[in-house]
Amino acid sequence: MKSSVIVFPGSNCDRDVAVALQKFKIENKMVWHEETTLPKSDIVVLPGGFSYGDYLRTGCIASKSKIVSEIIKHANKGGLILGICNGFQILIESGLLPGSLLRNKKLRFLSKNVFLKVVNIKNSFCSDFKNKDIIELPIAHNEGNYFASNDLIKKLEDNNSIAFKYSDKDGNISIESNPNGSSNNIAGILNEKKNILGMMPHPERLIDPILSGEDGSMLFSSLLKN
Amino acid sequence: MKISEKIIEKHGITKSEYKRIITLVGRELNLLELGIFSAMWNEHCSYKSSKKYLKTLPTKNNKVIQGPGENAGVVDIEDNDALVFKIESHNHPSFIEPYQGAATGVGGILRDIFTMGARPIALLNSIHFGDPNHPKTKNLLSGVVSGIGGYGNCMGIPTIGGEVKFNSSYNENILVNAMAVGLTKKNKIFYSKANGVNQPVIYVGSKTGRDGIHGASMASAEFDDNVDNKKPTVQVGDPFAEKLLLEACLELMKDDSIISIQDMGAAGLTSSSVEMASKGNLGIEINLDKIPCREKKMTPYEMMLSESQERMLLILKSGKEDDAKKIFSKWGLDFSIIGKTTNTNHLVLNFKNIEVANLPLSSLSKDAPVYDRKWKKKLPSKKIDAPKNFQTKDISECLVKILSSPNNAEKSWVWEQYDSTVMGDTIQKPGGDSGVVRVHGKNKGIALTIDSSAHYCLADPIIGGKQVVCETWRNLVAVGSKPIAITNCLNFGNPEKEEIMGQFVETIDGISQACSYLDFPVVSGNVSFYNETKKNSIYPTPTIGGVGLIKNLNYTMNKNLKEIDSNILIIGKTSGHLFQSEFFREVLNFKEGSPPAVNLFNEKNNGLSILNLISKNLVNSVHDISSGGILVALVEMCISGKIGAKVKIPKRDINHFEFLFGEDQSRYIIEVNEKNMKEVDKLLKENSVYYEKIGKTQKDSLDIDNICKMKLNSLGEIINKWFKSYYKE
Amino acid sequence: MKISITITLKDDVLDPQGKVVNQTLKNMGYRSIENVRQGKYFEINLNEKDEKKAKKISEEICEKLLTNTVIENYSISYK
Amino acid sequence: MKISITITLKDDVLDPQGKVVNQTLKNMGYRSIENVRQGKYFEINLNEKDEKKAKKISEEICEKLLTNTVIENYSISYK
Ligand SMILES: Nc1ncnc2c1ncn2[C@@H]1O[C@H](COP(=O)(O)OP(=O)(O)O)[C@@H](O)[C@H]1O
Ligand SMILES: [Mg+2]
Repeated sequence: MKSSVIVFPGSNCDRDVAVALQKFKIENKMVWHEETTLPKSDIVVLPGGFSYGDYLRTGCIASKSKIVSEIIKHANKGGLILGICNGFQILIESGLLPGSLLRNKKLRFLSKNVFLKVVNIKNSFCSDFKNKDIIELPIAHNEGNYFASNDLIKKLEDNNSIAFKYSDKDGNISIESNPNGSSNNIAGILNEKKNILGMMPHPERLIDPILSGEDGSMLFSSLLKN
Repeated sequence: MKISEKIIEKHGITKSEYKRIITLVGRELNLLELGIFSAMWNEHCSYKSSKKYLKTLPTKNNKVIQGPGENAGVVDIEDNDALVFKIESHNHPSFIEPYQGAATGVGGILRDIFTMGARPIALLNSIHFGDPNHPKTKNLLSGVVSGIGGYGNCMGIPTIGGEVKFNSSYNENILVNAMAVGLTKKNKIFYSKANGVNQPVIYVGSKTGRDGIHGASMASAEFDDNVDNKKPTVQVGDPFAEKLLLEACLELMKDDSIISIQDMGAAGLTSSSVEMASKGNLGIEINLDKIPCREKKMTPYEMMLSESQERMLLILKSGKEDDAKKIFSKWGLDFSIIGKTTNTNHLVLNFKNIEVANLPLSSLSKDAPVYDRKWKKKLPSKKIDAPKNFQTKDISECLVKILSSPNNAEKSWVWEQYDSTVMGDTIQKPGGDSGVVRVHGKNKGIALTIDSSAHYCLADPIIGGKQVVCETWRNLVAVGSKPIAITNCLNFGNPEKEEIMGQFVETIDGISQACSYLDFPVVSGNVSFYNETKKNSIYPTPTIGGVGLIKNLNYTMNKNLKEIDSNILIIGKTSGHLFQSEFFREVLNFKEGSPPAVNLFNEKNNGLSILNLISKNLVNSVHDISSGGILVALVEMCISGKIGAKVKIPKRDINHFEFLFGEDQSRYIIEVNEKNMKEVDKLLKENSVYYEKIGKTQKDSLDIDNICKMKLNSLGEIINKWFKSYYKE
Repeated sequence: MKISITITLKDDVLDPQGKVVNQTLKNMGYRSIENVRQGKYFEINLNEKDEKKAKKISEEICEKLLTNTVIENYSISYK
Repeated sequence: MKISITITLKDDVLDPQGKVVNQTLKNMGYRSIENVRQGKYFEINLNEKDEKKAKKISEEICEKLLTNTVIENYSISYK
């Protein structure tokens, strides 16, 4: 399996996710945002960080990069795309995923471990969560408050496009278990065809028992099943 | 233009200093030259009040690769790896504009690390604020915290530790000390000393604007009521630009085209160019027309004194300019050849084809004044009686009072605003005794902590100085790391006052004694004087940042209790010292008396014994005992491990309060499984370590000899309460 | 030519920043404040004398970059 | 009463956001753009008919909360 991690000025989780991909024997290339061709890849990863300093709107300026039109072509051909944190924000700004990501409810950056309920396991990213559907992953963001109109929310729910929701350790989904105020506790969504996943939590940061957990591993191992 | 006395005074230069300048230069100065002198000769750059005493600190051992004097200190952590670290203060700017002041403080310390060729791998901070009820405190605290987070998070460097303290002495002078740590190879360290004549001098990074002109002199002046007038000098940070600068510099450093490199920090272009040239015993010539400027019509004075952020000065091997330029353009940064090294030993500045300054470099650096300021010894406090009748108090109530005070509350409100897990190597996040990060790709780790104990230092600077070094050492030991070295930030009032200078001199004495005994050298640091407003000085606040090495991460330790029915041991002797304790201060509001004494032999012996137990896998958890004494330490272990404890207070000649809240030094709490007790007992006895078994772990609740019974859930809520109610969340 | 652009959130879009500012002002005792919405503001110097062209550019950059038209509106004024 | 407040950075203060927006617009081919400065914008509904009082409140909240007077200026307009 082959992957490309796109590096934007200000990306800072590019190395972390490359390490995770390599750990799962996925052959990875780093691709600079000014490239005009994408190396042959099964999955394209947009990493976390602060592309362009998060200036203007998070993910906005990165979404104007040259490489993005190639990524859209890749998506249209059914190729996989994973956007983590800032990567999710870029997917939203480039129109590959619907909705928007606003400032956290308390207007503070939030870095902590949260529990997630895996809502949809029938996709290329989440199949290995079938044995464990409540997981713990770190979040670290300032703009992760997913907002969508009621119509859109309904559409996401109906199409089974919600991948993760913030929950407590027993899987209860409530205001108390929602760290950032996102609509319906949404932490990650898929597109209609389910080949694009955008998520705020960082699976690549928990792939090693020594880092107090490896719930992120299942996402990468799921990819290998494709 | 003849320079008037008033202008000289405005530049913070005394009459006698100006006379000395005239002798050194051999003529009157122009305004630009005066500005340059004022930047180089002020306290911040020249260390004129502190130099004499800083020299007495122990700075060497077989692990130290680079001690004080460079952008940061460097120590050997084996396998050709080297650790680069330093601490820096940004106190005054943060008081004027908390977000930008704190943010640019983090930016500045990061540049110190990556100029030396190291990729930053961790950040820490020590922040001190005034009384929470003081009208400025709330905004200062939230502004500083989001500024620190704003910069570090954007750079993608985890913040893994720190401390937050409150005390009315910081009402008008908050402290913001930031520490950064980086990793490089022993054979890939870059220094600031220039070398070779006619080599190109290069400016890289962001453009120069009118930011912070006279920032360095501001940092060395007492505040008066006119703070508002000083406002325009605030610098604004651009962490995005710094991230690009970091990547560009590290890319350029892969080959050997850099002769020397120095960040433009306080006093910007002036101090960086002067330092590089004078360290190399060379001259330097700069053409100011080549400086990338952000604003129109900038004058030479503004260019030389601007403190615009995210800039670096390099000396390249000639011929390497084009390759280097390619790298910086790729990252969208300015790159300009602004001059060359010369053999004249002079700083020469040209602007529009006119020589606008020409100064002998020695007059700016090695001939800068050094003062032997008068100082007064702190007399030991006279025998003071302890407050009476406290023994009728209810232990649980006292505990609740301590845990819900701002100084002892859990600081998660703060550290959750810092990304602590980016880079994927964080083994221990904030909340433990030390943060721990893995050396990328290896199974070894670095432990990091930052500590201060200002009220101990106020009561007795020598003991306080010793104590804070020992606390740092203890925090490193508690996570299973072998302490290596420290960096220090010395925050004090006005050194021209004998009493303040005395605090400084004696604190350094204490630090030196402890560092020498523990073989725990000082490799870098910073001094911040004049933390004083309207005659009110801050408490003497030395902040110590320590680093330790964990050779095998399988043996790292934390403070979370692990299992029910294991033994709880107190390592070290409890004699019940309550003066200067949190109990006296928070519960009885009693602030007199001397701090607990420090016995360096016990400190070292207990610490090394703990490391031995950890390395043999004989303990479940370890926590050092510091402010709040045994009871607070135990509560912290219970909460983080979600396991309770049942304790019996040993029958001895001290009362319950002394036993539970005393702050005697050199102590730890450890959790030992019954099956290991024999071996632990044997090893501790062999090393003559005093210990007491005080009880066992149990489910869900804390029970102290039937005098204090509490559920863990409610303890957790109490310790978390303060920040939430302060910010009405 | 100087143009200024204000960008505001559409009415039905949640505004966490405005909400917090509103609450804070209320806590500070400003009872008469009913609602706060936060937006962005840009001041742009355009080297373009032809008003029509300036207008075209301004609108384009609003549509293409400055505004997220899904959730935001913009208005432009020329000086 | 509706008031709108624009907050801009003082002249010599670095504007990292404006800088990046400016650069991006140039990269997108807008050569005539010389300079971009980004600021904030607030729209506030005030339940206050007395213009004088409204003015006083607006100025107060600008000074006390909305503006970082160290680096920013504000201007208020009433509708
Ligand atoms: N400003 C801060 N930034 C990050 N972590 C912090 C900060 N303040 C406190 N912490 C964390 O809170 C924990 C307790 O702090 P403190 O009581 O000072 O510890 P200790 O007594 O062990 O030095 C530590 O893990 C520390 O890293
Ligand atoms: Mg500790």
